[in-house]
Amino acid sequence: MAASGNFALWAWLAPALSFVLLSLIVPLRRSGKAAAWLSIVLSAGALVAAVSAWRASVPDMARRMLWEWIPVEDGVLTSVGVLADADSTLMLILVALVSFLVQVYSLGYLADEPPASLGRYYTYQSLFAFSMMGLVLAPNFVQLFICWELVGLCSYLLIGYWYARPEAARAAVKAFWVTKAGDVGFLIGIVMLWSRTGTFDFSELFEMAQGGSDALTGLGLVMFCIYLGAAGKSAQFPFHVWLPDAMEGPTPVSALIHAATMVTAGVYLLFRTAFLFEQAPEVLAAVGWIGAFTALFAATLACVQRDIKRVLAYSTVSQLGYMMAAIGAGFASAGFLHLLTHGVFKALLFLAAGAVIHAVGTNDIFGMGGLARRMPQTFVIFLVGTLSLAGIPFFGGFFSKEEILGATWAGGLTVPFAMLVAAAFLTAFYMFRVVFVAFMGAPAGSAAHGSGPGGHDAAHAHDAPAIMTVPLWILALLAMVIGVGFARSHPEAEFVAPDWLTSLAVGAALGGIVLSAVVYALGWISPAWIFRRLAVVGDAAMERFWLDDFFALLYRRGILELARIVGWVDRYIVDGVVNVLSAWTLTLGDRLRRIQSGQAQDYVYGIALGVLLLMVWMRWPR
Amino acid sequence: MAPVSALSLSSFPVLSVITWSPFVGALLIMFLARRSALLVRWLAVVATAVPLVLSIAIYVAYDREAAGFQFFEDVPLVPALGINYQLGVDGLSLLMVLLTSIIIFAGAWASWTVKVRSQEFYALLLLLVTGVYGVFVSLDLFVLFLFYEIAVLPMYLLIGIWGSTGEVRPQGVFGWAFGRTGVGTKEYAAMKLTLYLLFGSAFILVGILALYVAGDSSSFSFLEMELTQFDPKLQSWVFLAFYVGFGILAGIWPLHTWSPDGHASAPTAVSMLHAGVLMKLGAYGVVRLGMGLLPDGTLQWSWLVGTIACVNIVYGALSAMAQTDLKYVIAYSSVSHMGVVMLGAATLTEVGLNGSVYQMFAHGIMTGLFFALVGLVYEKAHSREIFRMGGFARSMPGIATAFTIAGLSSLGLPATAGFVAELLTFLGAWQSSHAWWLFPAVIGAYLTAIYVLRVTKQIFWGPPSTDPHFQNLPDARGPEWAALWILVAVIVLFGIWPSLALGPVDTATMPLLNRLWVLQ
Amino acid sequence: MTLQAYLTLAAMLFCIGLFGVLTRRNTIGILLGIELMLNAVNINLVAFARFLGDVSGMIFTVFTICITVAEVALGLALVILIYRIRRTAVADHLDLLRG
Amino acid sequence: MPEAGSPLLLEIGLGILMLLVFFVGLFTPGEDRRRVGVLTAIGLVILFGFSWRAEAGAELFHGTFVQDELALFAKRLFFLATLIGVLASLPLRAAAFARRATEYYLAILASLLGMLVLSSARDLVLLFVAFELMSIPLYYLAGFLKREPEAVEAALKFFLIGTVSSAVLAYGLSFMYGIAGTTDVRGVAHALGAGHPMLLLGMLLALGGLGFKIAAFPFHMWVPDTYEAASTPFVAWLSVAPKAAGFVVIFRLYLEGMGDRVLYWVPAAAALATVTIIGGNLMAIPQHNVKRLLAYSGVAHIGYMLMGFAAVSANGAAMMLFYLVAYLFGNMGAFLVVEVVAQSEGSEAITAYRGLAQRSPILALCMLLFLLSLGGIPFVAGFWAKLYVFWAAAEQGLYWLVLVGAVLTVVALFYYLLVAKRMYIDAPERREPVPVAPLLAFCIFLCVLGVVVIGIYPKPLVVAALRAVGPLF
Amino acid sequence: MSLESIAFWALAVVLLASALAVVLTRNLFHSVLYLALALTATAGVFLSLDAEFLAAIQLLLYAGGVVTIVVFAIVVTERLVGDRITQTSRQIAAGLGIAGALLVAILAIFRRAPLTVPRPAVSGDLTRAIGQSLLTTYVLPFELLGVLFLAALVGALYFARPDD
Repeated sequence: MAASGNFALWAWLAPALSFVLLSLIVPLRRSGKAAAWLSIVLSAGALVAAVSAWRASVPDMARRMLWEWIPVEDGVLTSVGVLADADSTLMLILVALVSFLVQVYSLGYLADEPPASLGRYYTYQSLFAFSMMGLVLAPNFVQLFICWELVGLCSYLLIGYWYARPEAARAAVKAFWVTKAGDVGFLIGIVMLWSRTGTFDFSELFEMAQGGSDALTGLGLVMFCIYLGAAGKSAQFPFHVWLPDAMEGPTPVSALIHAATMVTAGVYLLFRTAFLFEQAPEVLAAVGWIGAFTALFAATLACVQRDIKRVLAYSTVSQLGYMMAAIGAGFASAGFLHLLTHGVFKALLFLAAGAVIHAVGTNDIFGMGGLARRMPQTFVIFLVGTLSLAGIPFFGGFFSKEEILGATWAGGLTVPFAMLVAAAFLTAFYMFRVVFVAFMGAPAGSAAHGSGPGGHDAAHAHDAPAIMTVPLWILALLAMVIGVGFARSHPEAEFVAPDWLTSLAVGAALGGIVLSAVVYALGWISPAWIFRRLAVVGDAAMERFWLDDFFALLYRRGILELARIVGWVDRYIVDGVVNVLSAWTLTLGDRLRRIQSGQAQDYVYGIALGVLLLMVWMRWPR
Repeated sequence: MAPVSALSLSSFPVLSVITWSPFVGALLIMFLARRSALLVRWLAVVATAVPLVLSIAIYVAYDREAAGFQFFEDVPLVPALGINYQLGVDGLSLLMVLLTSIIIFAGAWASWTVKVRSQEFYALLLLLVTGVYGVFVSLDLFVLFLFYEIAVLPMYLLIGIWGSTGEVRPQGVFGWAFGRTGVGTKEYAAMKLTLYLLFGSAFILVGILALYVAGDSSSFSFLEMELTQFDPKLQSWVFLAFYVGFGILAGIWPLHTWSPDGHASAPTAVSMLHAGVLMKLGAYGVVRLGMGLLPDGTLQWSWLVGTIACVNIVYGALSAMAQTDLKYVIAYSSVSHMGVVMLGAATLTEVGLNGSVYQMFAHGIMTGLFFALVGLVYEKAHSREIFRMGGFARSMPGIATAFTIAGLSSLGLPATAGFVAELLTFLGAWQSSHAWWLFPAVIGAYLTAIYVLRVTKQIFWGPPSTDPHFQNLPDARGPEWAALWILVAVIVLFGIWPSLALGPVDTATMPLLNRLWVLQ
Repeated sequence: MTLQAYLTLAAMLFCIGLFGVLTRRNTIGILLGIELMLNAVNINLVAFARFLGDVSGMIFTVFTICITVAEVALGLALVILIYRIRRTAVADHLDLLRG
Repeated sequence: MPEAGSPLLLEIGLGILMLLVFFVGLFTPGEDRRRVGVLTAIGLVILFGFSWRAEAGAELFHGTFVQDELALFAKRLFFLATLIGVLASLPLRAAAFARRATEYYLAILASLLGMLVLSSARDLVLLFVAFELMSIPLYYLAGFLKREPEAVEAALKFFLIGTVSSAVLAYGLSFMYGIAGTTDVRGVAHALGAGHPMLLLGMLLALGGLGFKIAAFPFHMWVPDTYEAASTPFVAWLSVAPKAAGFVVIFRLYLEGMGDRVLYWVPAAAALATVTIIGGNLMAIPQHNVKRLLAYSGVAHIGYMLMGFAAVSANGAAMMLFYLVAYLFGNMGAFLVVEVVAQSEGSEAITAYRGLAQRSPILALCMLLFLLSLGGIPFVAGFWAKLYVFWAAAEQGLYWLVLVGAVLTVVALFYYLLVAKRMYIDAPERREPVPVAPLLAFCIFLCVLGVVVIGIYPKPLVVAALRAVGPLF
Repeated sequence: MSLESIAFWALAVVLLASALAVVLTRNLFHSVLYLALALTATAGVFLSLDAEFLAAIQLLLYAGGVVTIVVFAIVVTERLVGDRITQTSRQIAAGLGIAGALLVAILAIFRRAPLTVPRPAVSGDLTRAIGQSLLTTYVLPFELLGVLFLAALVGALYFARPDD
């Protein structure tokens, strides 16, 4: 078990090594391919180390390794290190696995990038892997926050990877600003928590919680601030606006960062610190409600997207809502479970979508069509992902989603439960919408504009090269394995789910599939007709419920305007006063100079007045 | 090895050598290097490298167990008045000396391309540096004041001769006054900066004299004054005098307006040095003289210091956001960050004060890097208009990367020195008796994120500008890299290894705070 | 007569002289005013000396008188010079230097 | 009087020198009598040397003439200033200085004699006579260039104001004599104990009269005009020596032997100092002519010295003396540079200094040093001077005065820096260096030496000043 | 009303009147003559103070010397200018204000501290006493006075000489 920590440490340091090498050895970075392979090899190593760390770990037994980081007079303010236990190592595996596969996949996906920027890409990738693992293994709030910010940075850098494209550059800063806004709350929360408990360390806090220390009573405000951070990262309503835009980054990045790992950091944080949130039930309830709402809300948005990546992005938001809802219901492990499974099949979906885009050269599903025949492998893989996302039995997502539904029901959050069911229905609907539109039916004419690399079109698209398909297959199999595995042996849950739950969940999913089949495959009902029925929601959804516009307004009219005013005040009032004073001094000198009239007798006046005033002045004091 | 090298160092006057070697360099440059520009530069590099090496050496050799002032030197100067040439460093000044040596060493490289009258330029620059070192190491208030004046004056010529005239500002409410004083020109900036700071030094002088007259031991020595208990009323107004006097140099609101104009007009190395080190000199003065000598005064006025610091943070960030001239953005960001420094000091908590000191260091390096980069960009693109430039990351990736790192440090991103400083300051703020200080501080950090990334996106990581004369600009080259990478390395190093600095600093701040806490 | 009376007389004379200095346009006129002021001084001195029964005041007077004469001589020379150069001795006109 | 020989040595020697000058000038054929100047210079050097031999403590004529430390300090200062002034006058161009050298140097020496006696006069009569002897030659030295209307006009103004103020002084002295019942200054000091209003009136009037001589604010108005018009070396001398003499008189009349009655003068002195500092500095700002600028700044400096007077303490007086010396070097040096530039550029406007630093850097550096010294910047004499008077005032508890002084130093630096800007920042119109007459160069060098040496090692001068004011308290 | 008080009043009236005339008449010659009168009256005042010697000096040096020089100067200048010099006044109000204020201030001080010194009897020969102390106590100022005259005369000559 001691090994567990060391393995975890190695896993953590492997990408760090590759990052340092790539960033310091400039020619290596600029060489492109070599850099890529270095990074890939090291992340493979990380994967191995992670797995062995998991195998070495035993439940309910944490292994800590700490190094002093910020000293204070009496001891240590905070330290850095590794906290390896069953959960963190499991998450570690997910991170290592996905990032490894994505790195391999990217080699094919970004084949025709200039070597220098390819090197930049892999440098960022390694940095991300390093920071994400650090986050996962963080033994205390400070390290968690550090890595938290670093993964945010990586997401910023990778979204803006194609910075020459205005949308990409804009999306990058948008992502950073929105998540950072949440982090403001997070930081405040940490500070408050520290000044209450005097520690950042999870274990110590856990012991406090066990011991029922009164330092932890009435944590409501603190925990809510911390939750804000999680909400920002995990794109909870209303912070979700950045995630869809983040799709401007290369698709592998979206798969890794904006589907599988980083966005789930918020969930992971809540899962990690659940013992603290339990001290503040009201906050937990809020988490649950917001999560459920986000799930439903995002699902509706996903139904109207034409961009395949945006569909997936909204579905990610919605799934994150699921996890949050479970945690809010008080059953964090359920959320964590869904986190893992979702990580797998959402990465799968994104990468598959990437393959499609790579082949077709467009993101618009209506610009595709009939790809099933031309890209059979991709079709199968995508289908696997879709089914597990929809929550069909024997597929990855089924069990974890049902767990969540059960958790919310058992947690007594009835309304959120209803929302989640509805969301499940919609999920199945929009995912199969994609399947039917993009893969079935007749190929659309050659796509207008390609936003992905390569300018091919749907007509002669073909499966991606092996370097891209192999990772896809691995993930697909994994999704199946998880599904089947859970079907064979449930890990016993901490709550009793009502027996009608399974049928309800499956029913909702099937309903969604049927409906989308009716609409898009068979064409019995035209989408337009549905829209006319749901005009209000439809238009609003088309406009993303005006949320983005609202934030843009806040930024332009609010912050920038305020800044303009302050700038004006500084320039013309604060500085103006200074200039006025100096100008007055100059003018005063000029005026005073006038008394030097040049006429002798006026000078005599000076003398006489001087004597007179002197006399007057001297008689005053007494 | 520490004690050993401490012995070997204490044998010769290391602090004097650090302080005066730039001065000697200046003399050599003036007299030896008549017309060989290259010789001038190399002399400057050597004259700045010697203090760098030595300051690193004493940094290592400083005995943290013993703490207190070390490498002590004491030569009577005017015994009649109790004026002694008394030098010594504790953890606080140690860090500041290190900062100064790093910045000026980088500055010497960064101003490699100064062509006009480079001889006088480097001579004045080095003279200035001597003054800065002197302030940090001198323990005799009087000598400290002498060095302070030296550190201020050459600025006038440096800006006046080698500065760049920014855009002359349009008419405003006080337009006539702007016309009268010639706002915007480099002469104006130079005069404004110099006079503003000398105005501040007037207050400092009065304060020092007051302490000297009031102190029973007729001596200017800091150590002796530290032992005297001054009358609280005296302390109250003397502290204000110090706060205003040094605070002007530290850019406290609303006495900060010299800094944007000055820093924007100054040549690169001078901006680096001034924003990077001299502003810290102000903060250092407040902490060392104000808090160190006047505990009562500190307790009476910390609320004011902290509140104004909060104003600084938010106000500075917002004004920075409003600027369109790159150098003004950086200058205002300094105003904002100095707010963090003052805030940390005002919290009167261990973490807060450490954070303040750390921020002095972090901001020094970071803003130095910023100004170096702005100088480079200006030299390549001949523009400081943010919204005319764009997409430079393609043509000058190195500069872009360095700028991004500096920006991240300034918005307090972890793994850069800025984060540690801000985290500590925030912790201190919430612990202090005015917990609400935390919120403006954090909000300020967020605003920083907004304007820094906005600028970075616009200039570097964005769509390339269509302006023809921004085509195929060169990246930094040769000596310029030296400046950049030294500073970047320091930022990251101190970002991931804070105890490197916090160890010694803590030995300096704790005694100071203990004296305060006794009174609380 | 009391000392007070003499002093008052002197004071009046002094102020009259001052008035002349302040108001006369012609330089020579100003000189005359100055003469009056110095006379007042002399009266003061003599009166004090007399009432103190002390001789040094008288001697002081001797000196002041002599010095006055010297000053007048120099002053008039200057006036003549001014006339020669500027063709006027009106004090108001002599303001090449000002500010 | 043989027994009186030693204390009067300097005065007698000066008298002899005057006779020599007079006759040599009389019997020098031709139009060029410069040799007289050389003779004067040599004589002054010798006397200066003797002034270091003279020992303090002697009294003559029933104590009306004292040779104490203060007197000696002042006399050395006078000799030094006069020496520099004379040396600097030698290379003067105008024909008058060649042909009328006798008058010129004779007048300077006469005035110097007045100062010497004044510095050790302890009797009202002697004081007044010496005062007049000092002043009268100045009047026509000011108008020495009698062909230039400005010069003559300046002389006339100087003369009129001077006589009026000496009348005021005499009037004041008459009251002092009348109430004290004696012309002995110590008697006056003693009589002040009774605090008779008429005596106070007299002393205030006298202060007014002296205010003219030292050019305190309302009485200063002759200064700029005279400085602008008169020949520069003479102005350099005029700006220092007579003022020093005036301050010595102030010491004698208002501080010596007053005991704690000196406190009575604090409000008056503080008020004078304040208005002088403010007025002088503000009026200097808009000047375009360097000599006028220096004139006004000189007024401001008098204000700073008055701060020392306002401190009415041994320290205050000593620091005032220190300030005088620092001011001597700084101010004379600046004026000499002005002379150099005027000789080459033919202009005394500030604009004539454009790019001086690139034309002849050494000269520019000297000017910069002088200006900084006047501005009170560390490591040149002026800094210590200002600091010490501030310190003395602070001891007296006049913190507000110190603050006013310190803040207005900033204003002063503003206009000094404007000159510096011309020299260092602006581009020169012509490239060739400014020619410097060797004698002027030597004098400037002397001044730089003084400024820098005092700036770096002020201690001996401080000690000397403190010793000089010893007998006063 | 004793004789000497009558004399004093008469002298005072004459003195002040002539002084006013000096500063007020338009004709320069007249004002010079009035000055002569005022000086003579001053000499009278000296007499009334038993200072014969000073009275003599006053008459000789002042009423004689000064007035002569002034008249001479006026003549010269008028020849230079070529016409008569008129003598006007400026800013009379201001001058009156200042001078009056000063007078008021001085007299106020007089009132606050009246001097009631008895007039002692004349002791010995004042003239001799003056002469003696001039050559003993006050010998130094006496010598300086010589130098002063020399200097003043040199200056006067230098200015007055028309050549060069």
